[in-house]
Amino acid sequence: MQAISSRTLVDIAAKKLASGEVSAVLGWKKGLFNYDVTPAVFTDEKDLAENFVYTDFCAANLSKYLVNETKKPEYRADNRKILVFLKPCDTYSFNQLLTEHRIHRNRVYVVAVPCNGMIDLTGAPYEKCVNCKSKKAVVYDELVGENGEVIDSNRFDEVERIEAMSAEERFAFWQNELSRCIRCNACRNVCPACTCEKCVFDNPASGLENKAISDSFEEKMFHIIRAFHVAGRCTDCGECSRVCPQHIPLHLLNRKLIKDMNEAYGEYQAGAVEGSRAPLVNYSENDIEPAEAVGKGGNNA
Amino acid sequence: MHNKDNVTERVLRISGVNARRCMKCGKCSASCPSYDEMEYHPHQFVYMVESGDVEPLLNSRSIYKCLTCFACVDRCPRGVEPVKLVEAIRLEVIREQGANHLRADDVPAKIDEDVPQQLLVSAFRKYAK
Amino acid sequence: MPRIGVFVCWCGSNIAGTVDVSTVSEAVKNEQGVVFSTNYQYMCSQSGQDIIKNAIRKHNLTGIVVCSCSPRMHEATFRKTAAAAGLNPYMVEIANIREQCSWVHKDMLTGTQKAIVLTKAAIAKVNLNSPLTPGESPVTKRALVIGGGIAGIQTALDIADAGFPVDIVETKPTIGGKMAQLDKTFPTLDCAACILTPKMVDAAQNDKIRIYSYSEVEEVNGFVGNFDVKIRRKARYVKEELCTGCGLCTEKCPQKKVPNEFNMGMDNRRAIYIPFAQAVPKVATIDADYCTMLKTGKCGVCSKVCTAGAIDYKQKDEIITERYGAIVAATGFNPISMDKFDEYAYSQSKDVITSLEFERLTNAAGPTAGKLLRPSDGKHPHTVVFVQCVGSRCAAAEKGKEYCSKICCMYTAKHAMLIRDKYPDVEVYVFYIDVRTPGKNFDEFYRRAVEEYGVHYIKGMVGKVSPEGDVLKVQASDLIANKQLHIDADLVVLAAAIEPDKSARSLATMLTASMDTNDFFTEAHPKLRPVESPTAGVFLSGACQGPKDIPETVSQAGAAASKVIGLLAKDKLIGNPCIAHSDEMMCNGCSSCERVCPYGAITYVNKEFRMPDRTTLVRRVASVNEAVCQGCGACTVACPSGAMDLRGFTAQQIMSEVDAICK
Amino acid sequence: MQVSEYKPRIVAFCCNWCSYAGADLAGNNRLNYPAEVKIIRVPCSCRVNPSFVLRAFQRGADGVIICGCHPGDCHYTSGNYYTRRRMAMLFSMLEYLGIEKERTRVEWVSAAEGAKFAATMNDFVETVAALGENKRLEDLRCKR
Repeated sequence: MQAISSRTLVDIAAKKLASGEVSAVLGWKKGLFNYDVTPAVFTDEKDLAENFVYTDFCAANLSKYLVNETKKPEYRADNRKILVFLKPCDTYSFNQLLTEHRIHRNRVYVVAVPCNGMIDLTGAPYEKCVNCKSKKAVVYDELVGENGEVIDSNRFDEVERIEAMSAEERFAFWQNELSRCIRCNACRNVCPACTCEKCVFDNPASGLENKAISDSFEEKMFHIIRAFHVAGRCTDCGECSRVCPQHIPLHLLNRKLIKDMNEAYGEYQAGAVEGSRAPLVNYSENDIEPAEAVGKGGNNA
Repeated sequence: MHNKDNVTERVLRISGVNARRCMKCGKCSASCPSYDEMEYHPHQFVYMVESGDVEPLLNSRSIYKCLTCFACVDRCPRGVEPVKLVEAIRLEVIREQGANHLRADDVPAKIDEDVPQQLLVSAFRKYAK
Repeated sequence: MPRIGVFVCWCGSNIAGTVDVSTVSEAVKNEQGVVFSTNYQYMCSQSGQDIIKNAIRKHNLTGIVVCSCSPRMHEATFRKTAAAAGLNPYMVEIANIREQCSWVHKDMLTGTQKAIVLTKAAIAKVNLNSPLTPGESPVTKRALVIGGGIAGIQTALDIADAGFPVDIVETKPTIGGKMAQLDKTFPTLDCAACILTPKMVDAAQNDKIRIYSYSEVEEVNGFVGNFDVKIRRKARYVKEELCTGCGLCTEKCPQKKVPNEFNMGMDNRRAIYIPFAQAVPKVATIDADYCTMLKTGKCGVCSKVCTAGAIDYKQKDEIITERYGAIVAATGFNPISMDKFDEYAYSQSKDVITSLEFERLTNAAGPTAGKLLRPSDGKHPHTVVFVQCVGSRCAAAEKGKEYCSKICCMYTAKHAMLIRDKYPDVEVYVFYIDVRTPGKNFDEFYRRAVEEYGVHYIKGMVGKVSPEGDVLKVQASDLIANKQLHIDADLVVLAAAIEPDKSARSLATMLTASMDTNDFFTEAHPKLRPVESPTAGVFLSGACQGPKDIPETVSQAGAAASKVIGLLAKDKLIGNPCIAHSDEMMCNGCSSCERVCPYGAITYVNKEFRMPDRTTLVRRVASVNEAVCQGCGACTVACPSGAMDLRGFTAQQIMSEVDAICK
Repeated sequence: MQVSEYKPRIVAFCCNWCSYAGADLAGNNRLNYPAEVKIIRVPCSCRVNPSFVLRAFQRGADGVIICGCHPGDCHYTSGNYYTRRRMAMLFSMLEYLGIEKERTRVEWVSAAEGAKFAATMNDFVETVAALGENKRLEDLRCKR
């Protein structure tokens, strides 16, 4: 159960809408059943009162939607704002997008909402909530309730377990997982780090695009390249795994990179500080050599 | 007898010395405290091993005059480590098949009351083939 | 449609010996885009180039592949050939089938197969090449010379002589460098000061030359033709424009116990000092580390005696910024520290000295007024031992230097000769490993030391020097006599290896110029471009590039100057067109590229885009400064969207090469 | 059936200033290394996108090696520092996926190190040849 009720949030948003301070509200909208909650933009108070919800099914990270929402003419024309509700982990994504200049900060009114963890339709908590990394909202204009703390989570345990496997076991593990991929692109489409104007996988000029042949480069390398593209930018929000229809633990790829970067180049949490410099666009003169970095964790050390 | 080529190769292998690094400056011999005791001097060890002329060294008392003080190693500007060649040649002599450096008959004359029994045993193990 | 010509070079038998060239030219005939393919003995020859030009014209070629030696060798040649035939020079690709094929593989079949693959990769790439036009940038017609030794002075004089303004930045209070400290110069034995000081005066009086003495380069930005340099003019607490150099202050200063670095610390100077009589500029400088006034606020003697009112205890470091078209590094050398050579007892006895100390000892302006006296007791020495190669040719990096310091053989012969000339009673021994005296009149000079002056040259090294009483026991080997020698010496002179000045490394970083492992500046080409750094617009003069004597230094200084003049004579520079380019439509404006760019070539602009709904969207996008970008490509990988690409090495081009190789 | 001697396919990315020149020097000195090594010239090792490495593997390469100037000696000052981080992360990721880590390598070869270039290539080809064909990356998305 969430500590904050839908009502509380509706009241906040409605007031802002009524005063004209914001022209729209980005939130969660209820569906036919209690579990099919979808992200939605509300522009009138009635719609907001009737359809806005904040329940245990509001796992969706709304920060990415701001990239396109704030580009819309109504926000461009004058300095009108959109109000967005962000859970603590979502604020990291928002901050990262600010770092990358993807959102105009002055067009957004951020309301940070505490979160007690979200569940899927079977009632099971999402992995990203089980291994929640932070209850602390890192950026907001308004905070509902009390701000929490960064959590000393066990999110790297599973990565360590895989690292400890033999190469054969690791390969078998990933082959089993990745062979289920149907290339639906859900992971990419939901990822708040994947906001490129044009994705390399959709761009014939990139040399990576190749849709027709299933045995193509893109197919095999998609997840590796994607993990690499978001390396240092991924806040570990866990949306990729949450939306994967094939239940592939995609977060384990991103987390491996986060873990490696933390170990090799010092702790870095993308999105924790706006404007911070990610490890892969930085260097130190005495970094470890690639050969030393490989297989540092696990039984190959 | 020693096979001429093999012995050079073995000396180089045992010592781990690359004699070709020597630039013949003579600083090893200049540093050697046993120089005047030696028939062949440190720089000659390096030169002779490099040119495969190890035989005279094997038969020279010079190898026992070296104090293994490592002055040559310390001073050599090229990192040649001449003393390791001296030591390798000593080992080569010790390991020589069929060469008895210590015969039972010789022992009584050499015995000193203070010499421990164990030393004699190990001397036989080492020097008698 | 691309129309590609392939030209396979035999390079005589260099390529044809291991690669069946006709098989190669035949095998690629049906590759995509190829309309012409041939082979010839020497493609780089005039007739070879004619074949290329004719084929370009006859077959309307849009791109060519030359299968030849390394592109580092002849890419420029073939680009010019293409341009002469009206083809954009960047439509040329080289398949390196010599250095990376015929020369490293022995077997004909292997070599031929690999050559075919390399050619196919080049064809695949050239299919995707697009014509490139280099950008232009202006040239600031002023040069900067860093270092005011003989190298820097000569370079500056030659540049100024051609009519271009030039600034010298020297970290010491005077120009002159090491040469000013020397006594006589080999092989002619003319006095160093007599030939150097006129040049110093020339530099000071030349209206094209500005001397920033007691100054250091703080920061370098920009690129060839337009370097913005920050120079720190260190506070000397003396107003340069007022000081007449009368030297009264340097006589009256009560702080007398300052080691005199000009005399290698063998005597003392005052806290306010002029390094030597012929210093340029002849201006006093206060040594802040020793000045009582600056340390405690009590003294002020120099200020009181200065009739010109030049003393200014409140002077502060001043930073000036200047723009230069070219920069010459002339930072020179220093003898290495003798700390690691305990066997020579340098730190135990004052009578074990380095050769540079010996120079001061024999110099009429030195601490002993030119008399050869032992530093310890001022007595006349009877036996002097010179030790060569102290730290030179030394494989142990923590002790010495692996290279030959080059100048020691000659100056030691000079020292030995000078002693024997003035003091025939002194026995002089020189212990050497090899005597290396190539150079005009050099070997004759060394032979004179032996034959006319009776210097004892002994092939062998000194192993140990032990001070005992007032003698130095020298234990050495004589390799030719096969003897160990024991000499009682009064003075031992060590020919210390030389190393680049410590400031060179940080300067190289500022200039983005490369260095070798010994911290000598690297040449753009060791033989063909010996006075240029690989970094455009940076030139090398003197011992900062490698050990060298005065004649060599002066020649190199002149050569560097002529390269600078060649650059400054240009009004515009033609850039490298193989640089980064951002596709605005795809750019996210995320700043990743900006963060990795080593040159600060990327900025962001707000760009208006027409949207499908006819509204205008302003988006932040990257923009590459074409004059600043050097084309490394770091940004292309940092860019998540693939908006940033590198002309001449596009992602598609490289991938096409990968594909061709892996096929 | 007689199996012919297996020859691995090796793609070597060499930076123009150091390693490509080092490879040229190996040629000048006639230092042999296997013909399986094919060099692609890039201005700087930092031009090598991880996707190029993956592309090579996908197109059938058995090993990919990236050579650049020694850290600190980059012609562009800092390019190879980025290479070092990027490739460290990429290689670690590939190893995590169960791809043999010996198939990837970064080596710093200066323009003066022709001998090192040849020795590196000899060693790398031998290492990759011992691993055999690169099957795993090929099979990563296929069901067993």
